[in-house]
Amino acid sequence: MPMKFPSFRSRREDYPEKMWTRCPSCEEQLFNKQLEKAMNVCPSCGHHFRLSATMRLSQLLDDGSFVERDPGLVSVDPLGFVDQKPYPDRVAAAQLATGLRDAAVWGTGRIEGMRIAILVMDFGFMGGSMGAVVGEKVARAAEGALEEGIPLVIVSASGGARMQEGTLALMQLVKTMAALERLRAARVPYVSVMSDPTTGGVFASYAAMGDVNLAEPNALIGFAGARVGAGTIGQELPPGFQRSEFLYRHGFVDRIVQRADLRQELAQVLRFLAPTQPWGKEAARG
Amino acid sequence: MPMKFPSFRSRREDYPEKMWTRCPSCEEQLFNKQLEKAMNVCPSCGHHFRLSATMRLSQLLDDGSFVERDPGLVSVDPLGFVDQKPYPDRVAAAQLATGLRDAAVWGTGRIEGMRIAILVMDFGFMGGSMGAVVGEKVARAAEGALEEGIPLVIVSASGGARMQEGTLALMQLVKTMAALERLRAARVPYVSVMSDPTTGGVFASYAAMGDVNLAEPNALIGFAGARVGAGTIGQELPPGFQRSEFLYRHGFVDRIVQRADLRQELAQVLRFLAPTQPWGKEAARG
Amino acid sequence: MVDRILGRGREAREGHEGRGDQAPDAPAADPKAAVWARVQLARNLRRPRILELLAVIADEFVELHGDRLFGDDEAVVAGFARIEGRRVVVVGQQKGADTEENVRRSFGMPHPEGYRKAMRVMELAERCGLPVVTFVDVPGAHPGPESEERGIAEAIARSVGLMSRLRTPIVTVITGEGGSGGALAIAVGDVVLALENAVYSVISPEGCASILWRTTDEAPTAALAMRMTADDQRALGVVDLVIAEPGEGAHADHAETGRRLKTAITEQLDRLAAIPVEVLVEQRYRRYRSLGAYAELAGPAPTPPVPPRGGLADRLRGLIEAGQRAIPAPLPVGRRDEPPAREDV
Amino acid sequence: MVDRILGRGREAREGHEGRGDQAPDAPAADPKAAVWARVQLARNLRRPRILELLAVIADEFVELHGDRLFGDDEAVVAGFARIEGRRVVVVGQQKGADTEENVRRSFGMPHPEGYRKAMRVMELAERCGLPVVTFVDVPGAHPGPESEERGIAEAIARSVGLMSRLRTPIVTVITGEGGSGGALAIAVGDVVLALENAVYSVISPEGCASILWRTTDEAPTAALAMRMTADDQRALGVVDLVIAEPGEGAHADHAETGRRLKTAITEQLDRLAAIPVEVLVEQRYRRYRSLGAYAELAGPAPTPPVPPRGGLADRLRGLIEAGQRAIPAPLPVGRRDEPPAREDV
Ligand SMILES: [Zn+2]
Ligand SMILES: [Zn+2]
Repeated sequence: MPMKFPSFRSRREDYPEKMWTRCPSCEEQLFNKQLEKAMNVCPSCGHHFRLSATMRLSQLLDDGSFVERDPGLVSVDPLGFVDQKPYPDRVAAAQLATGLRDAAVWGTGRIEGMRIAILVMDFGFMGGSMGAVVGEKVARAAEGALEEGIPLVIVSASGGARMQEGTLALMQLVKTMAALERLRAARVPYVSVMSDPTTGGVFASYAAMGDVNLAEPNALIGFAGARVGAGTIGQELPPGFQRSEFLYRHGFVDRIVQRADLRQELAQVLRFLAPTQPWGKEAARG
Repeated sequence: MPMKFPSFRSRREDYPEKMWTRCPSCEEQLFNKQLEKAMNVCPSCGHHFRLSATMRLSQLLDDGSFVERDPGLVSVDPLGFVDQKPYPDRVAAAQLATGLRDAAVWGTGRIEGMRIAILVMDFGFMGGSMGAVVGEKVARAAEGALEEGIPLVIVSASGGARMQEGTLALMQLVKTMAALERLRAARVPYVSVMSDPTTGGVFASYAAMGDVNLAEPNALIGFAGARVGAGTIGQELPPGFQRSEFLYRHGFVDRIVQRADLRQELAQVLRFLAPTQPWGKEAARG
Repeated sequence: MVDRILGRGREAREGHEGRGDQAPDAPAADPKAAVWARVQLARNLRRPRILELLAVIADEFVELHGDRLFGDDEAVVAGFARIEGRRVVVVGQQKGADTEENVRRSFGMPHPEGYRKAMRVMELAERCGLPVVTFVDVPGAHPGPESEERGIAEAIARSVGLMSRLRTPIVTVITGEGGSGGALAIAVGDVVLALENAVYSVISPEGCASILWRTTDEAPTAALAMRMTADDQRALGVVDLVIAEPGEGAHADHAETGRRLKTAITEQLDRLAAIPVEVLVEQRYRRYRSLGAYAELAGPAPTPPVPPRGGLADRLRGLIEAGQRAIPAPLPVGRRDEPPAREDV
Repeated sequence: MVDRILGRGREAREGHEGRGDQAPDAPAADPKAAVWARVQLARNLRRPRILELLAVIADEFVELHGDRLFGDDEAVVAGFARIEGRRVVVVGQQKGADTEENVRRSFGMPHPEGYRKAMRVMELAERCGLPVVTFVDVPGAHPGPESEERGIAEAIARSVGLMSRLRTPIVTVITGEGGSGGALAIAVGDVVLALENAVYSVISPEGCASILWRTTDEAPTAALAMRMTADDQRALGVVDLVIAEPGEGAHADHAETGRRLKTAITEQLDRLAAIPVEVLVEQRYRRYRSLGAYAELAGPAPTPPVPPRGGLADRLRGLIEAGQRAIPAPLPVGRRDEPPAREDV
């Protein structure tokens, strides 16, 4: 299978640095350095910009604690899928643009000293779509957490299943849920964090099923696309439809957490969830 | 505790025989013999009259198969409860009127040859209210079904918990549910049949929780009294509120079954529920 | 004849009027007034509920929201708390401090989704091995049509069943109004505590009076008859331990009330933590299995013999074979069609 | 480099166009038209669904209703059935025969309560030790706002999770349109059968075309690209066995279609009944664990190093200690705020 993998250059070379970013919510012009210091949250209106996988990991984990696992997983093209360009070209472009091999990164790390398994998604990689690589990484993260007896945290950011892998992408819903069911049966905690957006098949599998579900404010969270929903049914959408606060009101999100508080609150929840008896395949926790 | 128990005379002596009964639904005058032949269902409009415990057992079970268990359980007066008359006097009057010792009868029997544990309630005994005797009988029926490994059937007809026993009546919700949870854990089937009326604490415990829930047509089934509900909240009640068909539409009743079909349909459901492997404490089924 | 529990009932009737004089505005001489004063104290709007009590009791509290099915019912509060270093899951009903909050919290009357949230969080407690502490104060489950539509009875039944078998310790505190099934749904425990002025009943005194006395004016009479005070409930065995309230009552001193509760709760948590979970669950089963008073007579079965089945063919056969079998007349059907006493539970 | 599943994908691409000529109105020479003809067959309104098939297959059928939470969704049919003497639990989507019935059944598009009913009945099957047979034919879960409000995603996720661990055999048949998550929610099985003209896809061809080609006119192109026919799905390993349809297709001969399905289902039931349940559940886990094609490269971690945490203090410390750590710039934030491709799955 011929596929060129990009060299992983510093992304400074790929993107000319802009000094300013316009907030899509309040339209304020924001100095990038300032935005970055504010964890990519608009200091003026609180709009939560999307985060890259590495930014997310750096914001959540103790410095230097992250060890990536299974970095070598890459997508192939089981269907020979071509739309306006071939699927492998889309993957290659996304790799080039993000410096990632696919839309999820998983590994182990520490949060306020607690060892956890963590998987974060990157919307920048083909809309965070879930193909076999994302599904495989979620399953391995769950199996890794089970093996080591440490909690699992997943930060979702995804438009759903990756169409270019057809029903094999759909089957990742089963793969991930089956692994999570084993984690639950072994009483190993799992916390789901939903960021903007968490939709389609990712919401309809692991993202919805945390022991505790956290969400960032105003994130788009839903199953059916608003276009599909409104178009098919011809109904007006309720206000705030498919936003974090809507999901919270309807009972599917435990807490809406500002990004600035996320690390601390996640750690707090994990401290409560940590079983009083050892669990998982080993009780060994470092 | 001084309490007089009635002698159990034939009820023909207590009630002068009437020839006719007026249907409360279609107002037709019905010849009693005709009504009885029709299983106490109005031949003109299908109104299901309430049944005594013995009539219910005779309609459901194979002839001569019923063996009553724990017939000696009788209510006492733990609170010394007196309203317009003392509780023991109310009990004695109900015993006299019905020929029963309390509002439930349980035992073993056969339905189309299958051995089951069965408990039936009698609304004629203080509105079928659940005090310690009814709770104890339900628990013993569940424990008996578990012990012998035979399905449990309960036919409810009750206005709820018996106020005159205070919170001790309320505690029967726990007693009955705890016994049913053990039955479920042992994979012994339980079918709930709701007849008119099944309300209050009986609906909020065992009646709602069958593996399969059957209901007779147009039975009153609900938790809060319509007076309480409407009075407290000041809302208009939806049409058909708290009737079998309402409960069916809202997902709490599997099937609405005409009385004429109940025996056959119950047997059919029980044949499906019978586990493929032996269950309960013994696999012995006669 | 066996009379298993009656002794406790007798005790309730005879022993425990003595504390009535602690209730303000109630001369000890009039037991009806004394009980009614306690009902008023239990319903006092300034009485501390789960959130006010956690503010005193808990070092840390993380509320969890939603039933993962339909909504988040703010009449029920649930979450993680730390009580003197002990991690627990807490559940309780919550009223509002003002009208706006009361509307949001349905005046503290939970809908089915409130109990389903409680169940979800209690199941989480079981998985994590955390004990559960519940704070009970509710006039009753929400009695509106939407509550019925979404299965309030199913939710109560399921929650009671879940708590009866939950494989982790459960400490329940009746802090205010223990109103019937809406209270019981979160009040099944290994140990049931009650604040001194709490009440617990199978139906509201007003509801009881309106059914049995045909007027709500007799609510104090019904309250006395139902023996709904904490002390009476302890005598009946429904409550295990009564915790004295400071001064004029819990409403007047949240801090001291919380401190006393905290001492009692931590004692119970530590006691229960020492019991193996299998033993704990079996003891809990026995606790509820033995509640309720009845007698058991020896002698012949009193239930009238069951007649043959009522199908037309059978019935005809029955008539033909008359004399061979005794066919008692059915009860007159008319009187079985009276409206039921609907307010029960 | 490991390329685990790719072989199946290749097979799908090369081997299985041959049967396209069975589809009427579709010249074998044009694979796009052939696939599109099958999509039309799969959607044929006269195609037999669970109730029509049970009429042929089952000796006995008792429908069960309601999710015990909110309602009874008639877009999902569930109950007990007897198939040549074998007791099973059946679940399937059902459309209506006319407009009135279609409205009642939401045109066969289930709301959350439909899947919650299915879960309840499948858990009952597990308790009774009855195998589960599911009949899948659905354009997709109901996409309306009430469906979202009541948690359609949660219902699908939970049902998929439940089926992945259910301790009883599951035979799934894709009989018509296998539409994405709404199909999958009842389509996780030990063995997945498909009728010859059934289709199975991650998104409707129209939805796929509108996202990737920006026009629904390209739906046939998308249908071909997604390889959604039963044969292609078998080649991918998603479907295990394809069952030939009689004559012009299942819609034209319900009886013969049912007979063929019955033979296939009973064969599978008997095969699965011989497998110990522990082995069965482990094999099911492995089945889904291995679906999906990827490669695994050796070599250094490619993900950019994780910068230190972004809190202000940390950030300042980071700036002060510059040079000691590599702090890559975050991705330009603007492009992360494009609208997502919402119609996925
Ligand atoms: Zn802004
Ligand atoms: Zn009539």
